[in-house]
Amino acid sequence: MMEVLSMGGYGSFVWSAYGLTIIVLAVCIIGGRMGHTKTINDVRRRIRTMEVKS
Amino acid sequence: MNALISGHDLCLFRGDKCLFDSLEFALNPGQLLIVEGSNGSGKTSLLRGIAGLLEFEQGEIHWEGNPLRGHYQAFRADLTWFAHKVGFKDDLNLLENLRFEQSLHSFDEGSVTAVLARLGLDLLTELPLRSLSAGQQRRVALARMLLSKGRVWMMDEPFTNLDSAGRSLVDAVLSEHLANGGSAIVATHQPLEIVGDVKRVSLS
Amino acid sequence: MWKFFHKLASPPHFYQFAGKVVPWFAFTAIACIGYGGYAGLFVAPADYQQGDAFRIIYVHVPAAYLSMMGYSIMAISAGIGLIWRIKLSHAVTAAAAPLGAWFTFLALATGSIWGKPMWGTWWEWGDPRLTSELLLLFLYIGYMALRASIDDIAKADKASAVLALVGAVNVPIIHYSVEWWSSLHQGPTLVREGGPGMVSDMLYPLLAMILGFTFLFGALLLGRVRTEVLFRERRAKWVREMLLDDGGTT
Amino acid sequence: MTDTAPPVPSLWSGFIGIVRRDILLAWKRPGDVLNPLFFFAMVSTLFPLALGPSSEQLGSIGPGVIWVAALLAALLSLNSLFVSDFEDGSLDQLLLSPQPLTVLALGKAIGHWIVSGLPLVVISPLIAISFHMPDQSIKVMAVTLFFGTLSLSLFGSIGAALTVGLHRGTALLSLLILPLAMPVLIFGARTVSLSTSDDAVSAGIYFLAAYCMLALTLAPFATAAALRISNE
Repeated sequence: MMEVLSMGGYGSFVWSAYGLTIIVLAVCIIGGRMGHTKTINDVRRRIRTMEVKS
Repeated sequence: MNALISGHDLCLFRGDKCLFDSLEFALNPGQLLIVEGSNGSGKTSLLRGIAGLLEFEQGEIHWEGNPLRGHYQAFRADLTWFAHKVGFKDDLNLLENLRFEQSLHSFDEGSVTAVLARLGLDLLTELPLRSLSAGQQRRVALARMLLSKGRVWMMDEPFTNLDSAGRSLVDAVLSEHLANGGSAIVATHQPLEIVGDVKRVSLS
Repeated sequence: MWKFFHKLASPPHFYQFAGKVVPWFAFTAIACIGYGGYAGLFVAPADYQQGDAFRIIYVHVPAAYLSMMGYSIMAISAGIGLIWRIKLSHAVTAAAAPLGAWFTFLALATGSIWGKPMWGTWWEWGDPRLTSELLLLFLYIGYMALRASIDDIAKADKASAVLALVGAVNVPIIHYSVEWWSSLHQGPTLVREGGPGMVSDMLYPLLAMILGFTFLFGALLLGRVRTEVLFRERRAKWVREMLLDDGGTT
Repeated sequence: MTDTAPPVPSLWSGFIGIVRRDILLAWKRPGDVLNPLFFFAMVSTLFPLALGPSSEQLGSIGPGVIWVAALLAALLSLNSLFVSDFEDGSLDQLLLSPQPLTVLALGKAIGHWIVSGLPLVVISPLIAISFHMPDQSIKVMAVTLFFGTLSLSLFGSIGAALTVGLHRGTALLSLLILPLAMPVLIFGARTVSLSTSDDAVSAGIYFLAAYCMLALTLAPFATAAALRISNE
């Protein structure tokens, strides 16, 4: 198992590249989701305040 | 005979605030349209929209019956714009500025000296505009109106920085323009003593 | 057919349609990337020249491909937005920019990580691909900087759309001039990257990864466009109805 | 007052009008012309001071230094291209004139090039001599700078038009324009350094000329669109 992980000596490069990919994809996915829920809450709060005013 | 310029169902937002909605107006030759309203009510934006400097949220402007979008050139050949900013270069003197203006609009050169004399600018032609007073600079902008052959004048707050003599000059010039069959749209919150066919649009 | 696109251009329809499509894209993406990633790392034979270091191409190539696709999507939607004045396509351009920038950064990073074992340096000026990828990142940054500096949304849309189109005209020119530039001095022999010459065991995972990344990009893009549309249409009636009655975070 | 639209002056008079006005403005305010030139000269003299006087080293870095200095000097003078028109209202007059805005935008860019690009080309031989560059590459330097500065002025006018309304547009302008200026820099500097070792230079010059034609034809349309958008 260990020699598979070592990737013929280039393990550190291969895994760091894949790790970075996972990080960037996670940032895009989570960022997107959080942005969406934040916008929904902001818009809903804005509508509620407009309702209260009018 | 349809109107020279007409606006149909105009609507404009500034941020979340709706300045005006489903606004209609029509301007015939020889007519003056006064746009009234307090500061910030969108008078300038309406004028800039009609002239094509900004786009309305909705609605259309018609020039001589057909929609303006697409053939602006004929409209702009007839349009002369007078706004808060003078529209001339401060470093150039009056004659240099007017010579540049001639490359944009067609002028009748013959009357340049007469117009400058009437506006009291004939002695100041060598000075860069920077050294003229605010009132004199407004008269320079008036010179552009008088010299241009455009049938439509659009003026935004023509009375700022003008003394009473200047004010009466604007009234006289505007009345003459209307008498010659020209038309004008003026945005102002001050009263205008104009003789002739006047319409009003008020933006609350 | 045309009616479909016409309906799609109206925000409420787009919002619902995108909402339904995103899960499918995401599911396909996960399947493709799962297969491609596993096969690329463990099944595909090692490259005779680079050994196992070549497996980095399974992330580098899709990222580089998406960085280019991202910019072309931006250019096309900018053009549509300017010519036919469709607000929705400006929302697509606005949403695609950060994603494209992230994938360009990813392509750059994985490219330099991959370059270290082969060329011995993290940054090899001799490789024209890395350099044009960097310039593409500058184009993305320029786009986002312009958009961030204009407050009014409609004005920011149109101004940045002009920039996206001007940038799009320049991308091939930049690419060509960097190629010419690097061919002047004899850079290290470049490794032929992918392409039909590869053994099918190596090639299929790569195709799967590219497909998976594309679907992922599609899902992320549609998600961000929905957010953008929701923000832009916050004054609209359909948003009020949708958000007040069911209270769900669809 | 006739009832038809008054005649519109010819395109050429519009184009020449704006070019003459900008040159006249530059004549009346020499600082705007000379500052970028002094900047160009000073930046070019920084490098020999920093890297030491050995002539063959200077010869090899000369083309790159001169080209980067010319690029930065052109950028320096670009961001004020439309700002003065925007502030004194003459931009509104330009947009509302019957002359097509594309022709006026081309006039502004050519005016800027005559005022900032050409002087760079004229004094570049002096700087090249101080870098001990051989004669033929001084000529090639002048030719590449001629096309390069013209393309810079044209693409730069798009950036200037996009950032005219923004009050802190200067840094943003170079951020927008530098990626577009890279092909010009690449071909310019490399062609001149090729000419120092008297390799074939025609390829680079042809590319610069072609890029310049592309800029001449496409940039004014983008500048006109950008002006209408930022002047809203």
